[in-house]
Amino acid sequence: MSATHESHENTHAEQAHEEHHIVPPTVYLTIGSILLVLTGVTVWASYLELGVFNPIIALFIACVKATIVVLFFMHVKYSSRLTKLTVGAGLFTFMALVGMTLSDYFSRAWGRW
Amino acid sequence: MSTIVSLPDQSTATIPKVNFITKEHGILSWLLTGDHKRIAMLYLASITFFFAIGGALAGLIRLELLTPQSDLMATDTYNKVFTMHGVVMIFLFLVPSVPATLGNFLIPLMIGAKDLALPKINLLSWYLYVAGGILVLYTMAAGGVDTGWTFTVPLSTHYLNTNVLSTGIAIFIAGFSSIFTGLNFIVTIHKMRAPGMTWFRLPLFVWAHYAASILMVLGTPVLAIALVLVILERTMGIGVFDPLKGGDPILFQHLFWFYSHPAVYIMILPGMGVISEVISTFSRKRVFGYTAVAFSSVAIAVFGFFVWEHHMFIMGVSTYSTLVFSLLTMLVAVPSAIKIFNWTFTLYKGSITFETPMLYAFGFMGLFTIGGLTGVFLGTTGTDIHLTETYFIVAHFHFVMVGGMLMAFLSGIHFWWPKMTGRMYPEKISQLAALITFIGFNFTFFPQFILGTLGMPRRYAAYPAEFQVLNVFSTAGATILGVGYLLPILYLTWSLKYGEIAGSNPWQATGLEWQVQSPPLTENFAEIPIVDHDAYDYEWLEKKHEREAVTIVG
Amino acid sequence: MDHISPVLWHFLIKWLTNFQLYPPEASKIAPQMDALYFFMVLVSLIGMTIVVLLLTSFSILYSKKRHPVAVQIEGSTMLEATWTIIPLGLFLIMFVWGALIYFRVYTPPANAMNIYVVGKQWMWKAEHPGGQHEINALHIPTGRPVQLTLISQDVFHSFSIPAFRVKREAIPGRYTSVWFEATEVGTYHLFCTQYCGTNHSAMIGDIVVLSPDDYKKWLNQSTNGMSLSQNGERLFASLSCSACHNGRPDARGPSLAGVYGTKLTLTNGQTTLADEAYLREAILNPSEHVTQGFSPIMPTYQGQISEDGVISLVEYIKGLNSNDRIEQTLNTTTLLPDGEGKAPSAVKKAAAGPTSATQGMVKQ
Amino acid sequence: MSDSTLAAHDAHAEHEHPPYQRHHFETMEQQVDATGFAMWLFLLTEIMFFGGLFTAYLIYRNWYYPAFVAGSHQLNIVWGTLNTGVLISSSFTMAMGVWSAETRRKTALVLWLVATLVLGLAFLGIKTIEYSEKIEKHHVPGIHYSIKSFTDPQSDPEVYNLYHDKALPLDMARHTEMYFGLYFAMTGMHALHMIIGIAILSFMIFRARAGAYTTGHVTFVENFGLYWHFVDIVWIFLFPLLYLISRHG
Ligand code: HEA
Ligand code: HEA
Ligand code: HEC
Ligand code: CUA
Ligand SMILES: [Cu+2]
Repeated sequence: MSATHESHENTHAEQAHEEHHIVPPTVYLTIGSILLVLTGVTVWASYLELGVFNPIIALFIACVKATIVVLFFMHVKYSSRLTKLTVGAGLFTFMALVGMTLSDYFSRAWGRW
Repeated sequence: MSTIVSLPDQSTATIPKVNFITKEHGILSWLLTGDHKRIAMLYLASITFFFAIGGALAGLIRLELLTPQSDLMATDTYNKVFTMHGVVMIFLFLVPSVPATLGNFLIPLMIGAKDLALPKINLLSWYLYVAGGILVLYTMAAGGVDTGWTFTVPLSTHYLNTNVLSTGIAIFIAGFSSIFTGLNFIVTIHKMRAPGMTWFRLPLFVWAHYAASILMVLGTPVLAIALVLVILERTMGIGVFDPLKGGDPILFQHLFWFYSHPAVYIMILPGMGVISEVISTFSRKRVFGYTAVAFSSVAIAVFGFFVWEHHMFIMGVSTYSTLVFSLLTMLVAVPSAIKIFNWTFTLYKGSITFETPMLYAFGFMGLFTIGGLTGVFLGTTGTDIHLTETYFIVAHFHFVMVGGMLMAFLSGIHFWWPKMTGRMYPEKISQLAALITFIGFNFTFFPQFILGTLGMPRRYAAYPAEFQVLNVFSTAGATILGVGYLLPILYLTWSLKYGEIAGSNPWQATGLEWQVQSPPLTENFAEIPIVDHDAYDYEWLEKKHEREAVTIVG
Repeated sequence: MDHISPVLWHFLIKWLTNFQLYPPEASKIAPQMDALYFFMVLVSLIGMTIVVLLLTSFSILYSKKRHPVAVQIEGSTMLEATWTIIPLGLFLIMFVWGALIYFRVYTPPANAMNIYVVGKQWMWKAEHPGGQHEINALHIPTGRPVQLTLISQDVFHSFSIPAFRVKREAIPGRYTSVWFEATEVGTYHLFCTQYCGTNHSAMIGDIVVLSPDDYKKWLNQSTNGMSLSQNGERLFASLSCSACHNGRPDARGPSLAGVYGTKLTLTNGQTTLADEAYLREAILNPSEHVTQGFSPIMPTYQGQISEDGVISLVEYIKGLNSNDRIEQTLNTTTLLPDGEGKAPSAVKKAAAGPTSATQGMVKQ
Repeated sequence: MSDSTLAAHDAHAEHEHPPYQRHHFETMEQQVDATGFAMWLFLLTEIMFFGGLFTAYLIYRNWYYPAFVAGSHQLNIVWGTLNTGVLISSSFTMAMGVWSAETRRKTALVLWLVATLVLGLAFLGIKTIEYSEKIEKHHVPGIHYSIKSFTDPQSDPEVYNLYHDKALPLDMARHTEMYFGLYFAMTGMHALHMIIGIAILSFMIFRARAGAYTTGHVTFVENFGLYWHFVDIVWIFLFPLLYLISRHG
């Protein structure tokens, strides 16, 4: 928390634009290509017979894709701690919603085994 | 103490010529304003309007319940009345009450900023609120809706032919108003603090709003999607909540309460912020255990996300997950206890005066404690079986919402009235109003605990005759309570013109907002202050006055 | 105004003389729950008293008149820890105690007699195993655990008996259950406590607790000749369940004799207990849990049997311990004039797979 | 009335403020920070908004797996993959747009934004094709919903020849309506976000041609980029969840 405060005080020092990181197009191009390739991979993987691993792999690839979009296209890699924290908070609450709701559904059958 | 003497006191103070109210004229200058203080005033007027409507509906509820039969109105009508009462009171009154008025007005002032970070979004949020409000009014005019404020599916999706859609859309829109308010607060608190205003120098009011804002931003969208699904279910029949198509109606409960439990903390946290300020100011003492109070707000916000299932204990959810949620409910109750005791000990060795805001704050402490402790009765799985869906719950949430938040709101309104308008409210009559409210409140809602324990179900237009006596008590109390609420509306309006002139700091409070003129300038501070002291630093205030006294004398 | 005088009357005569703070304790669980309740009331009173005492004494001691200059105090970790840990401890006691009661209320003992309750807008229909039907009333004996298996035909309802301290929601599409053992003879309130539409407040009734002897008498008086399982048997034949579930070696479906209460292994490897809820699901959504060794050929009966019909079937299957009678009925198929749903044709249709979309979709 | 002890501090008060700096911010940096942060918070609300849908999806997929598989076979994988490609490319062009704004290349900015717009429209176009297929086949939940493709797969030769699905039992076949309910709710909400995005994008192109974002003040482009990428991320999850449930024969 205090770190955010410091960065705030910095704003009053004359060092604008210093922190603003311009991501070069090559990075975008690489990421874009990786994303396209991963799209292909995930389609391909869905044709394999992998049992329970099918959805796991699909979601894993989706998570990888989402992560690199967030990190590079959305510049989180180069952003302040606060932004990272914000993204984390969002994920956390999202997981709370999904996880705790599912916990009800999964344990409903308990005791009926 | 003596320093106060040399201040421009109330008798000599004048209302500054230039302030945010006189800066511009004409209706448009209000409707298109970006000034957080003006928007706060717009909010204040509109929520008061909806409170009057909600209150009138409450009056109808109580009148109907005077007798066991449903004789004043048809059961249908009764159902619509309590639904509209709940919807209006929660979404159009209590959720925006403290944050959108006092929070809007004060947060920039308290942290030393010229405005909220996003003034246009702030205005947009008011317009969304108004749009939602108009839709609710339309709903009422079009015949109302009788789902209960909880929109239980499949009743709301498949069995009612009342205006579920327009209400759903209204709440969806009002929800976004609340999201934007919360978002604005978070950004402002993070990014707009004056130099030297560190996190742990923030007034607890700001901390409380920060916590509430987190809940608004992360919780409300889930309500939005739940409503969207209800709307889709009604219009298209997509089946997610329809047991006949294999959907699970309990899923709706999960989504709804994922918002609506945090929402109850949206409704109480800002009030707790008010209480911290008021208690500190009128006992002239820093809040006991500042960090504990600050962190307990955040703890309530965080844990508040993990307890929603306690509204569903008997609905056929997994018995095992009820254990987890019940346990977490117990945990979330503790930070509230911490706050209550910390406030109590703020009085210890203070120098206490009993102006109206303080009286309301005392009311809050007593009533919220009762309401909160009865919440624990409901959070305990065993007793919840007996008490749920009875008047015990009705009593519980009116104790926390009306006895808690509404008291806090009134406390805050009186406390900052001089700052907002530049004029004092009349002290004696307002003390009387506070007393009437307290008495009326207990008369109204305490009997409902007994009714609930006896088993009287909520949302009943007609009830077995043996419950009548307590209901008569309750209705009688509501009449007193109504007077208690009518009074402030009257004398505060009166004081706009005839109230004593307040001066910048009538309470000798420490917050930054009190160090500027009342009403403040449009840009709040002529120069952005540098903060070099903690919140509630009365010694700093005293020194400041000494210095000022010197300048004035010399 | 004319309503006010009866109020006064109530007030003077009834209320003041027998003022009640809690409903009668008429079930075994009631005193247990009340014990917890009073414990919590006590803790709350003490907590409240502490808070109020502190508030008033501080207000008096440190009012500005007596104590003109405030002493600034930071806080006190010791004190704060105290008022964190003590309430937490108390709350945890309540949690554990409450959870014990909760599990007791929702875990019926094995020997409980089962009564089915169907809720619908706006009435309660109770169905006793012996075939006695009651609307907005429930007769039960003292001294015997009674399990209610609840379901709703439309929206959420909630079956509440304050005097027993039990309550359970009846939800559409799924059985829920609750149990109690009445201890006091008498008539008690039955409420629907979950808001269910216009006449929610009229969805009330009487719980009549009888002594075991009276209960027997009542049962005999109100029987309509056919018990639930007899009705179930009739349906079982007329819906052609027996075509597949007959215990023959070449039967297409598993034998249902003795299936109730056993653990079944499903094709997806999970095991599940064949309780009432499972039996219901098996009839309405058979392909969701296919028993190991069988293919999902059983047609769904969703939309063809009412909840009462399902209840009869479930009750029948519960009591089924041999396939002899089924085999008999196979030879003399149409036993009774008309069942619910024209069975054989329904089966044929379903097996062929209906081609029109809305067919068989029940839509209220 | 303002306070004398609260000394004036701002050494830069006299600085020329750029015209796009709003009056209540002390510095440009603060303004950029604040608006960017606000955008992120808004995206949080979006996460939670879609969170509700994902929860519903996970539950019902678990309950009615065969129905979901059969339902997903009705989706056209070629269109789906193509659309994913289109959307990812649009994310790329958007990122390039942000870069052009940051490096003050006006023409490039306009071009990249137009490219993004075109790709966005292409996405919606393909979605429209897919939707109309569903409408034709009576796969839109509601009164006209038909389970024929699932109880009698041969009646739907295109899909049947690809996957050779067995007929679903009636009760499971009915649950495909749930699949399509979620399909339309999720992709519909996503498409709605696309439409809003495209509207804003058009406005931005208009302004970009006037040189609005190549003055060094790129906040708006940047924040819009965040939104656009977020919508992309949602699709990145929707695609495998809805299209790729089980494709193997
Ligand atoms: C402002 C709103 C607000 C607040 C703050 C709360 C606070 C709490 N609520 Fe309440 N609640 C509602 C509004 C609120 N509630 C509403 C509107 C409903 C009904 C919705 C509907 O169905 O229509 C509801 C319903 C409700 C239920 C569901 C009942 C049911 O449907 O069966 C439950 C169950 O757990 C519950 C619990 C709690 C708890 C544990 C707290 C806790 O946060 C309280 C914590 C506070 C304290 C514990 C008091 C302070 C403690 C002390 C001073 C310590 C005392 C000392 C000792 C113990 C030694 N509430
Ligand atoms: C902020 C929230 C809030 C507030 C302030 C109130 C305030 C009051 N409420 Fe309400 N109430 C709810 C939220 C609130 N309520 C909710 C959420 C429900 C559940 C709904 C549901 O089940 O779906 C509920 C339900 C509810 C019930 C249960 C209905 C039932 O279950 O059958 C009852 C019954 O007594 C009741 C009574 C009252 C009373 C007497 C007041 C009093 O405090 C009101 C006092 C105020 C006035 C009397 C108005 C003051 C006068 C003026 C402002 C002057 C202007 C007026 C005119 C010109 C007419 N409320
Ligand atoms: C076309 C044949 C067929 C008909 C007709 C049929 N069933 Fe079944 N039933 C099966 C098969 C096969 C199974 C095992 C696979 C499964 O669980 O779906 C089964 C399973 C069950 C089960 C679950 C028991 C277990 O061991 O899994 C119950 C209960 C049941 N059926 C009841 C009925 C009832 C009641 C009817 C009539 C209303 C009926 N069935 C009609 C074929 C049939
Ligand atoms: Cu049934 Cu209320
Ligand atoms: Cu709650």
